[in-house]
Amino acid sequence: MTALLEARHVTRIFGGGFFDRSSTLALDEFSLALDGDRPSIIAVVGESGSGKTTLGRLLLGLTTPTRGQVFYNGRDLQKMSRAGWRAFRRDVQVIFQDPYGVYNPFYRIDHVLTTPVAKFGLATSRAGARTLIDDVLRAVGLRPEETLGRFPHQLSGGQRQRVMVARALLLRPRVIVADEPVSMVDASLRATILASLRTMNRDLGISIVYITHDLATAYQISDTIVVLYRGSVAEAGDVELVVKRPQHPYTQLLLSSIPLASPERTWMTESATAPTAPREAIETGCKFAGRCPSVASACREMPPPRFQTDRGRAVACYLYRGAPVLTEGDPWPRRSR
Amino acid sequence: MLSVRDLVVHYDTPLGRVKAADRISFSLRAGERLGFAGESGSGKSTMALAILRMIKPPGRIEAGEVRLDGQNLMTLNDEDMRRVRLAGIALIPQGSMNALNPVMRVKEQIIDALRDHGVRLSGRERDVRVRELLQSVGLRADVADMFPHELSGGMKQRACIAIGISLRPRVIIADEPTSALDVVVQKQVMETLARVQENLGASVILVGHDMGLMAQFVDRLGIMYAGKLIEVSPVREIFTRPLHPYTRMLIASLPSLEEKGTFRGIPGLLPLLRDLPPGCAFHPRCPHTVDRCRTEVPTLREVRPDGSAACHLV
Amino acid sequence: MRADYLARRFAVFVLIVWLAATLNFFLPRLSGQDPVRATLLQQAQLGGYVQSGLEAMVKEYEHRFGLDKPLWVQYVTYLGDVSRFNFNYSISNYPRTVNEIIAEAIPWTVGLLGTTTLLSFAIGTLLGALLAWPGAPRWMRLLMPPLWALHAIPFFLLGLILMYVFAFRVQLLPMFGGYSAGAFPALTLAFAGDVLAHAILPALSIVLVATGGWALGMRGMMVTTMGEDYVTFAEAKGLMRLTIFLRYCVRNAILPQTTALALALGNILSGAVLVEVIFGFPGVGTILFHAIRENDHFLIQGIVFTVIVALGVATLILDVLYPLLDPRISYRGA
Amino acid sequence: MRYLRRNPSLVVGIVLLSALALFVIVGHFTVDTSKSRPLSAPAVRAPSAEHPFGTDRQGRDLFATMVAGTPLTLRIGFIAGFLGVGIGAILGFVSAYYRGTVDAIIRGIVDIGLTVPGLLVLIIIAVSLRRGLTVDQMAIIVASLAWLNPARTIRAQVLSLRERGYVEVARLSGMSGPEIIFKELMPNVLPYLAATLVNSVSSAILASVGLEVLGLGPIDSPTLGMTLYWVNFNAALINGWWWWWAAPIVIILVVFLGLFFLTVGLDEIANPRLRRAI
Repeated sequence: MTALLEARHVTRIFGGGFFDRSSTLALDEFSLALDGDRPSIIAVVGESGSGKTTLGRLLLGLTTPTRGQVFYNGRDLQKMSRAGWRAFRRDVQVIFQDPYGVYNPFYRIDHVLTTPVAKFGLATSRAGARTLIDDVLRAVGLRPEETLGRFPHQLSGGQRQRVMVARALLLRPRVIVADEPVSMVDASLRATILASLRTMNRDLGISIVYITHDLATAYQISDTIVVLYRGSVAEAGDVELVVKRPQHPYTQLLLSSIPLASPERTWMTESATAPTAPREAIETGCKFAGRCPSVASACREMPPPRFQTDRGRAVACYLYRGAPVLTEGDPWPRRSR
Repeated sequence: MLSVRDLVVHYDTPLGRVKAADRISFSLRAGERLGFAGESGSGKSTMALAILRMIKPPGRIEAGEVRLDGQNLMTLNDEDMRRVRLAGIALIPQGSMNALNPVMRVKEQIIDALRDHGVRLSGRERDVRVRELLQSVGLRADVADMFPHELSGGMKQRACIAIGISLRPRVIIADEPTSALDVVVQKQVMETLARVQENLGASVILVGHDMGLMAQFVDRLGIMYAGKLIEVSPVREIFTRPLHPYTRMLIASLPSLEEKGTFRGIPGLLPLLRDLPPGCAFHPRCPHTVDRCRTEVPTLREVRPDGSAACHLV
Repeated sequence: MRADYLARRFAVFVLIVWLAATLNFFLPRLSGQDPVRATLLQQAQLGGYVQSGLEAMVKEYEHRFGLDKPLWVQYVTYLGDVSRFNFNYSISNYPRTVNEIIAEAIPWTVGLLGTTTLLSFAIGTLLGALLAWPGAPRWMRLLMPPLWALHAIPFFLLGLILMYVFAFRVQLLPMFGGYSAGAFPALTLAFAGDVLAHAILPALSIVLVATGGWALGMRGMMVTTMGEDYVTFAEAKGLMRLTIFLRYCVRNAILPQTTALALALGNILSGAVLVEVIFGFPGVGTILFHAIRENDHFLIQGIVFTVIVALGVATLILDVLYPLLDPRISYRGA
Repeated sequence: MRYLRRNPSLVVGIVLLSALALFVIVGHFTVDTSKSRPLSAPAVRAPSAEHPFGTDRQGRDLFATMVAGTPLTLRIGFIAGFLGVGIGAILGFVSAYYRGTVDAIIRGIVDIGLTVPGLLVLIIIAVSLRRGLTVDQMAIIVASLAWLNPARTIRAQVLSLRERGYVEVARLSGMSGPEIIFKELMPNVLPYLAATLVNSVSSAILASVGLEVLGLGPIDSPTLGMTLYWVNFNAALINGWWWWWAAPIVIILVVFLGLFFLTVGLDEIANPRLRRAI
C-alpha cells in the first residue's frame, strides 16, 4: 500500500556554497509517511531551528531535498511531469503562519480564493465559483458578505487566517500542510481555527500535517505526534502516549517547560536544567547529548537508532536499548493497528 | 510602591481617535508580581510605556496619575523623568525585539546606562560591576565583549535583564519578555527574572498574552480588553473562580495538556479600538448580555476581597 | 571570516582593473579600423602643429603594435604595457609620455575631489542627522528646501552660475585655470594662496550640490533608525539625549551612508570632470577634454584607465574600512 | 486629485515639466526653428524684440535653438531612460526571481559597472564612434550604461517582495513563474518602476549633456548640451554675452528640477512612510 505522501531519508543542508563555508543541517535522514486511506492529523513539534518548517516546505515541493526523496502516491516529486505537478498541487495544499504576509496588498482578499478556482477549473460558471467560495467561507465561520470585496488591511489577523483555511478547503485537497497556522492569532480565535481543521479531517477525510512549537495545541487536535530536535526525530507516536508518558529526555524537558494555565504552581519550583551550551558543531552521536541530564558514553559515539518501546511509539534514545529496533524501511510513526 | 490612577492614552490617527488605554487604575505593592494579560489591541503595552512616559506622537497621555513612592511622575520635567527611568522603574523589552544596539558590545551598553545616571566608576570597578551583573543573570563573563548578533535569543534577553537591574530599580516592567523565545529558553529567562527580583526586593509588572505564563509567575493578575481593565484578582482565584465572563471564556479557550477536546473559542471578533461598541465593549460577544450592558459602561469595582471586575452582572 | 571577506573584495578590485583595461582596448576597435592609424592620418592631413616628430611617431607605433599581429597578441602586449602603467606617447604632445601628463594632473584632481567629497560628506551627514533629530535647532528646518533644490542640479551647471556671479560680475575670485597665468609653480605661501583662490569656485560648485544629497540620505536613514527597538530601549534606560543621538542613532545610520559613498564615487567623478572643464582647472578632467579635442587616443585611454583604477582603490579602501564600522560584516562575510 | 494636495513634490514636478512642454509647443508656432542653424541671424545680438533670447557668435537665433534643442535633449533622455529601465527591469526581475548563476552574473556586472564612472566609459565609446553622431545614436550610447542602476534597484525591490508569503501562495494556487511576475510582483513594483524611470531619464539627460559639453555630441544639432559646448568654446562668459548661456542654463535647470521633484513625488507613492494606519 503506497503512502499518499512520504518523505524517505530526507536530508536538507542550507548554505555551504562556494563563498559561504558555514552550512546548516536543517533536516537529517528524516522519514515520514501519510497513510492515504486512514486520514489523520500528524503534529510535527520542535523548537525554532529544529527543521520543522523545512520539512513542511519539502512536503509541499517548495524546496528540494539535498539527499533522499519525497514521494506523492509513490512518485518522486523530482521526477514528476507538469501534469503530475498539477495534480500534486491540487491534492497537497498549505496554510502559512503569517496572516499579514500571505495577501498581496494590491488585490482584494477575493483574489486568494478566485485564483485557485480559475487555475484548477473548480467551477464551470462564475455563479458556481461564487457559491463554492461562499460555502467554504461559511465552513470556517465567516460571513461572505462581511469578508469578500475587502482589502487585506481591512480584516483582522484572525479573519485573514480563516480565509486562508477556506482557501485550502476550496481545492478539496487530500493533504493540508499547516505551518504554525495559529501562532500569530489571538487565543480566543485560535480554538475556532483549530476546530475547523479538526472537522475538515473528520468530515472531509483530509490528512493534516500540523507543524507547531506549541505542544498544547498539538495534543488537542492531533492523533500522532513527531518531536523534532535539530533535524532528527527524538520521539514519535500516539499523542496520548507521547504527551502523557514522555520517554525521550528532550520531550520530557519540553513538557516540563510549558507553563500550565492552572491554579497549581508546578512550573517555577523545578530547578533550571543545564544552561543551554552554545550551539557547538553537530558532534557525532546523539544531538541532545550536550543538554541531556541522563547522558551516557554511548550517546556521544553513535546517534541512537529508533527503539519501538510501545505499540504506537518509538524513541531515539539509548535509555531504551532493550526495546526492538525499527528497521530501515519503517517510516515513522507506525500507527497502532 | 506604585499607584496608577485613571490613566488615559489616545492615538490620533488619520482614521480617527483611538482610545488605547481608558481610565486604567491599579496599585502595585512592594515585592509583588502583578500581571496584565490581554489579547492584541487590548492596550497592555501602551499602558506599560505610558507608566515610563514613553508614548510617542501621534500618541498622547490624556490624563491620569502615576505615583512612584508618592511622587507623581506625570509632573516631573524631562530630565527628572529620565533619571527615574532605569533607576526607579526599569523596562525589560519584548523578546522578539532587537533591543540591543547591534554595533556596540554588551559591556558598553551596560556602562553607558551607569554613566548617564551619574555612576562614576574606575575602569577596574566598572569591569567588576559588569561581570557581577552578567553572572547574576546566568551569563558568562566573556559575554561582556560580545556583540548582540553573537548572542542567542535567550542570552540577549538575559543581557537586557542585567541592564534593567544595573541601578537596583524598585519596579521592573517586563513587556512580553519571552515573546518569540522557545519554551525551554523562556523558562530559564523567567527563572532568572524571578531570582533577580527576589535579590532586589523589587516588584514586577509582567505584561503579556500567555495565560499559562501568568498563572505560573504572577501573584495578582489583571485582564485587559479593548483598552480597559476589566478584572483584577489574585491569580489562583482567576483560574478557579473567574469573575468577568470574558475571563471565563478566555480561560476556557486555552488548550490544556490534561484532557482533550475541552477548549472552544470565543465567538465574534476583537473590537476595533477606533469605533468601540457602546456600553461594555465585550457585550457583542458576551453570552449574558442584558440591556444595561449595551448602554452603560461598567466601572471596575471591588466584588470580593482583593478581587474586582467591571461587569454589571457580577 | 575576515580574510575571506578581504580576499573577495580584492578579487573584485582586480576584476575592475581588468575590465577597465579590456574596455580601453576593445571599445576603440569597435569602429572597425585601428583608431591609432586613423588619428595619425588625421594628424597628417591637418598638418597638426606637431609637424616634425610625425614620421618618428609612426615608426614607433608600427613597431610598438605590430599591426599585422592577430588581435589577441596585440591584446596581450597591451595588457603587459598596462600592468606596467605604460601608456606610451601622447599623440597631441608627442615627446611627453601619457604617464607624465597624467602624473601632473592627478594632484590637482585628487586635491579638488578629495577635499570636496570629504567636506560635503561630513557636512551633509551631520546636517542630515541634525535635521532628523527633534532636539535640533528650529532654523535648521529652513535649510531643507534649498538643499533639496541644489541637490537636483548637476555640478557643472552650478559651476557656470557661480562663475558668472562671483568671477565675472563681482570679480571677487579668479575665473579660470588652476593658478594665475604669470605665477610659477613653487612651494611658496603666495602660490598656495593663488591656487586656493582658483579652487574655491570649482570646489564650491561640487560641495553645495553634494552636501544636499548626503543630508537627504542621512535624514532618511536617521528617521528609520530612530524607529528601531534599540533606540526605544535606550530611552527606557534613561540615557541622555546626546548619548542616544550619537551612539545609537548616528552610529547606526552612518553605515548605509558609507555604502552610499562607495557607490556614489563614480558619479561624483563624472560630475567633477565637467566642473574642471568649465573652470579650466588643470586636473585630469581638463586634460581629458583637450585629449578628446585633439583626438589623442593614448592619453584618453591612459586617463580613463587610471581614473577607473583610482576609483577601484578608493572603493577597496572603503570596503576594507567598513567592517570596522559594522562588526556584523566581518562576522559572517559580506 | 485630492491625493495630489498631500504630495507637494509631485505637483511641483508636474508644473515645471508642463511649463517646459508649453514653452516648446508655443515656441514651435511662434518661431521658425530653421533659424537654429548657424548664419541664420546677425551674430552676437543681445536679447531684443526680434530675437527674444538674443543670437550667438555663429549666427543662431537662440530662441529658435532652445525651442528646437530642448525636445532633442529630452528625446535622448527619454529614449535612453526607457531603454535603460526596460532592460534593467527585465534583468532585475529575472535575476531576483530565478536566482542561481544568472543572478550571480548579473549582480556581478551591475556591482562592478556602478563603481566605474559612467561618463568616462561613454567618452571612450563616443570617441571611437566619432563619425557624425545623430541624436538617436547618442541616446543608444547613453542607454548602454543607463540600465545598470535600474537593474540594481528593481532587483533589490523584487528580492524583498519575492520573500513575501503571497508569492508562494500564488505558486501553490497553480500560477506559473511568468504569471507570478506579472500578476503578483509587477503591480507592487510599478510605483518603484515609475520613480526609477524618471530618475534614469534624468541621469540619461545629465550624461548626454555632459558628453555634449565635452564636444562629443551630435555636432550640428542644436541640443542644449551642444549650445553649452559652443558657449564654452567661444568663451561666451568672458566676452560678456550672458544671454548666450543664460537660456540653456535656465531650461536645463527646469528640466532637472522638474524630474527631481517628480522622482521624489513618485517615491512618496511607492513607500508611503507617512501613511500610518493603527
